[in-house]
Amino acid sequence: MYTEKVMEHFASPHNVGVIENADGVGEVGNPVCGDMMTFYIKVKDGIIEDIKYQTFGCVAAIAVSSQVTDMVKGKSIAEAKALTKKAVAEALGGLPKEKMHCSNLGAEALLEAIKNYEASISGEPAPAIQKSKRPKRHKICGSCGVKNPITANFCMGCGKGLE
Amino acid sequence: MYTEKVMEHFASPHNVGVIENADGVGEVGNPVCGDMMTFYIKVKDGIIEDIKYQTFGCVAAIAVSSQVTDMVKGKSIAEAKALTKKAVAEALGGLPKEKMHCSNLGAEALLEAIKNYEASISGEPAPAIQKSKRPKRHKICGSCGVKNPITANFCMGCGKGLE
Amino acid sequence: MKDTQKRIVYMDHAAATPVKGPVLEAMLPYFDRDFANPSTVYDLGFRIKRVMEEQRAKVAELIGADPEEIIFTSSGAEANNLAIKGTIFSRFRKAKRIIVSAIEHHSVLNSARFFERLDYEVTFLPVDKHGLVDSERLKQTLDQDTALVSIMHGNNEVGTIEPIRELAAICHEHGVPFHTDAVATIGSVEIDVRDMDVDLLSLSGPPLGAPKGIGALYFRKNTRLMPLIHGGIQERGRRGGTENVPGIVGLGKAAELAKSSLKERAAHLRRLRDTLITNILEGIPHVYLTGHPEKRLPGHASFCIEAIEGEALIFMLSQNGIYANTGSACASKALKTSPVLVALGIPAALAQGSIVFTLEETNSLDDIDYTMRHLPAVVERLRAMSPIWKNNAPVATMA
Amino acid sequence: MKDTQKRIVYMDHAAATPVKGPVLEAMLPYFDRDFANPSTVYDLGFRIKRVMEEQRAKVAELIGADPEEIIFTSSGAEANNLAIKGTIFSRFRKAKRIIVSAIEHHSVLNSARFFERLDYEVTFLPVDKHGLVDSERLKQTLDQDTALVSIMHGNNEVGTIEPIRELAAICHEHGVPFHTDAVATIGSVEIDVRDMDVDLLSLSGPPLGAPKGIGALYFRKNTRLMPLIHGGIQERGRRGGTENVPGIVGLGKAAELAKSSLKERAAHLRRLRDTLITNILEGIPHVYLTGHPEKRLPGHASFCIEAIEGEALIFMLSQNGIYANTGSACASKALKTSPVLVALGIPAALAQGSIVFTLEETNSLDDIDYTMRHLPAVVERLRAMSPIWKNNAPVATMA
Ligand SMILES: Cc1ncc(COP(=O)(O)O)c(C=O)c1O
Ligand SMILES: Cc1ncc(COP(=O)(O)O)c(C=O)c1O
Ligand code: FES
Ligand code: FES
Repeated sequence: MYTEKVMEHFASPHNVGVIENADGVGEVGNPVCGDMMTFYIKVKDGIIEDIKYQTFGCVAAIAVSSQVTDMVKGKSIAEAKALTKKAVAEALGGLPKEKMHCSNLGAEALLEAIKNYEASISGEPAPAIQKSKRPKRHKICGSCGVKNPITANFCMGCGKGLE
Repeated sequence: MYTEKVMEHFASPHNVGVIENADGVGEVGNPVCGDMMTFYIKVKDGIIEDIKYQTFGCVAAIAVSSQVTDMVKGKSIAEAKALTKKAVAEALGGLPKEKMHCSNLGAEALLEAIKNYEASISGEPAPAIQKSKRPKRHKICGSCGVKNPITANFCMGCGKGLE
Repeated sequence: MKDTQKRIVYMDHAAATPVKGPVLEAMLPYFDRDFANPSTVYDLGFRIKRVMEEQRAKVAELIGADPEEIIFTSSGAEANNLAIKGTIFSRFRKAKRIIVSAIEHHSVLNSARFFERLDYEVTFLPVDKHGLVDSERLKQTLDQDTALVSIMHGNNEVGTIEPIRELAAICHEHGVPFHTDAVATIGSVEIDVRDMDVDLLSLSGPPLGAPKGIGALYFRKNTRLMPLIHGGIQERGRRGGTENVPGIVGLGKAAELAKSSLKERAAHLRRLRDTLITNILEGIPHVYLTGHPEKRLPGHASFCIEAIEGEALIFMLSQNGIYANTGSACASKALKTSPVLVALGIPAALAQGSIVFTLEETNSLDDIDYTMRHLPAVVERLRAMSPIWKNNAPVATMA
Repeated sequence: MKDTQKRIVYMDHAAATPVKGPVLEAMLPYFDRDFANPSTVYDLGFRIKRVMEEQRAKVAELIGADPEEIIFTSSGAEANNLAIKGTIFSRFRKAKRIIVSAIEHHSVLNSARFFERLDYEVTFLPVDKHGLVDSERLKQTLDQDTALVSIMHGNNEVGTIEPIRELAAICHEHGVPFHTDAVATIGSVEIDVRDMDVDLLSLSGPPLGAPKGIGALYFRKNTRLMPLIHGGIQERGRRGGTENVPGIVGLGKAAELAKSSLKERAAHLRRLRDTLITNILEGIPHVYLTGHPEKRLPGHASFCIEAIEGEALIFMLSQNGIYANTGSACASKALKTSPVLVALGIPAALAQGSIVFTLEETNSLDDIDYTMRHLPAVVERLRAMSPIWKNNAPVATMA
């Protein structure tokens, strides 16, 4: 299912961790939905000097995170911005179809970190992290009004199907 | 599926054949439907002195015929008349459920032969063999009017289902 | 040659075929060693998943399909049920006629008839005396309201091979999907689903030397198909239940073997078949070949023998070590003549004398010889006790 | 102890179980030696037929049924589909509600939902936080219009055992037929269909050490049941297709073994399970047991581990030779949290850390030891890279 390359990254992921006093922090995903990735970058002279991440997610998500850091560490912000999920997946020798979104998460988290860095140096307040992307956390049952987990297929209160 | 006893009879059936100038002949079944049994008896002093049969039918039918002759040869007409299909099946150590009707055929053919014999000694014309029991030979298709074999599930002419 | 030890000449391969040695060997590790569930997220499972997909590719290759067009099933019957019910339910009540030939296998006939109670109309296409479906009749019958046409590739009881390419083309002209049951042809007749241009095709493991309990359905990419067995994501959502991995490995191996040996195998079977047919028609009076004289399965020889009954005949032959089949009414649980024989217009009394030989690679000319040493005598014995056989002829000629 | 050679500790028996030695041995002759079709009219076939009926009796005996109440299927999923679709179609549209619990296997859930498009209403009975179906709710929901209720005996993901006798009794008070899926309980929990008073009960081969590709449905005498796989007269008209004889022999043998060893086996499994549960709950912080603490399958231990994701967890464990399962969203093809965990009210983030151990006779206390030598470290490693794990605790307690 996973390529050798994915397995390698998963077995010993590179650059795991937190950068205290990072120049930029990007967070995507949401633990309520299960996946979450946080990237930390240290930038000097437009170059990503250091990069670290934390990932709450699957094998692919961890390998992607590790791969992303490998690909942009020491690169310019411009180069890092140009990183696509496709490039990440390719560098990993491919990903199973249903896992492609994990490589998306990686590219997005990096971009968020860069945006956060750019906002901070331009003196603007850092944009609220991914507010707009935060998904709904509940499904309200149309029959009985009970709040249900977003993943529910039927109402926990009355048992009716939820769409 | 079949008992030892059935197999024995089938392997070497007793009393197969025709009695020329029989005192009574009984025929049941119909080749159009697949099964047919003919019994011939020779009677003396109310005793079945000789009995033979011909059978167009399955393993059970052949074993039944053979068993019936064994059971009534040398017996009185009265005793022979009392023979039931159940007794025949039991003598054979039982028959598969769907083959019970074959033992019926045997008892019936014997009875027909006895009736035929009784009619002849009473001077009455022998009853037409099993006329009333002769089943329909065809199904007429309600849609196109074509005559179909009695076993057809659908019309040979137009393809419509037949009931 | 004197037969001291009881010799077995098995010629009922349409009913059952032994699993081939290399097939069983290929399967064995998957029972207790490589037993993981292919849907699991760890290496043991991935490995099985990969093996399974390799088998899918082999089955696909045998019939010229793409691997993702193959769904594994538990039998030919399940494949037929899935084809028919899956197609009809996927567009439920969009069109309400199902057309099948009058000589389909029970699994097709009864799947179609199941929809009668759901307000569908099932039309049975008649066949000619050789068992060939009338393509003109199909053209006349097809209409806007037709949801599916199912006509088998080869018939297992009379051996006739239908002109599938032509029949499928007629259906496609009207935009109607076409299914064919290839259980009887798989492995001995060349099948290319692209060339035949069929939308669905059923096959089964045993005719290939794979075990009972495995079959497959080909469905053309993008064909709509409701699962028959609902469940999880197995078979890409089209068939639930843990996959029968050993069976699938067996089917894959058997498909591979069949692919490489098809031509020789067919030639061998044809030779045996033709010898058997000639010998029987010449060696026994009042016997008729059933099905098509030329367009027939390579290993299939079927007859009706006048004035005797098939169950008794098969039974007596088996006592001589010879194994064949019959469509006689007495041999069926329902005591009904085989609907296939009826559809060919064979009178019921003659149909009683049905006998069907289905040959395999493992049969030889010696087997035919052996058969011819016993069959005529057995027929004679049964005729001698038949009330409808007199003076070496049937009482009334019924054919 | 140093692990020089890679040790395998397999604890995912709900997903797949190796075929038992004596079971495989019993099956082997039926692939290539005793291969005849049980429906044939000659001795080779009768013999197989007899063997098949012996197996049916063994399966019946394991669950206290009569042999003629057993239908062989190709899997537990097929048995579930047959139970639900067979019951509903046999009285089509006489009553139009189907009630199932919210934690049924996909094969039950999706069989029921299949009828939504045929104008049926499917009601999902909620469960409490331990996974127990609320019998009061069942009483409230049952009505004249209910065609069938299906509630599983044991749940394969959280291990909870439902009070089937009580639930069936409620249904019968209303004259509603009751089906239970016993795939998870068969062989480790005692089952007596008369005592439980169920109308239909599904089981599967693999949990008993029989191969994949075989299962069975118990249906109470005189229950109306439309075939799922239409065909000929096999299984007394209730399931078409040539019978999977080797599989059936395997199931029969496995049922016989299960019957004789059930008590010891359950005791052994309970001992292992309880040790594993205690060790994990005590050895790893922020871990929750899922399912019922007492009313659970003897060999089933399931947890949610905070701040980590199950697929990564299972994968990393497998690199240490330890094999378990997870209901995490990331591990599913559809990327959805297991509906069972959702139904128990477990928040999605916590459900991500799902891990399920299903044990077998072949597991030992050593296996548990081995697991405890690796699991805590693996969890720690994953938590160390988790953004929602700080200062040895989850960022926000979500349970
Ligand atoms: C509770 C339950 N029901 C049904 C099934 C389906 O069984 P099978 O995979 O044999 O089709 C499973 C399989 O894991 C199960 O756990
Ligand atoms: C033409 C044809 N179709 C379908 C089937 C059913 O196949 P299976 O027995 O594998 O279910 C058969 C079986 O003999 C067959 O001959
Ligand atoms: S004679 Fe037809 S079943 Fe016995
Ligand atoms: S993080 Fe959920 S699928 Fe990859």
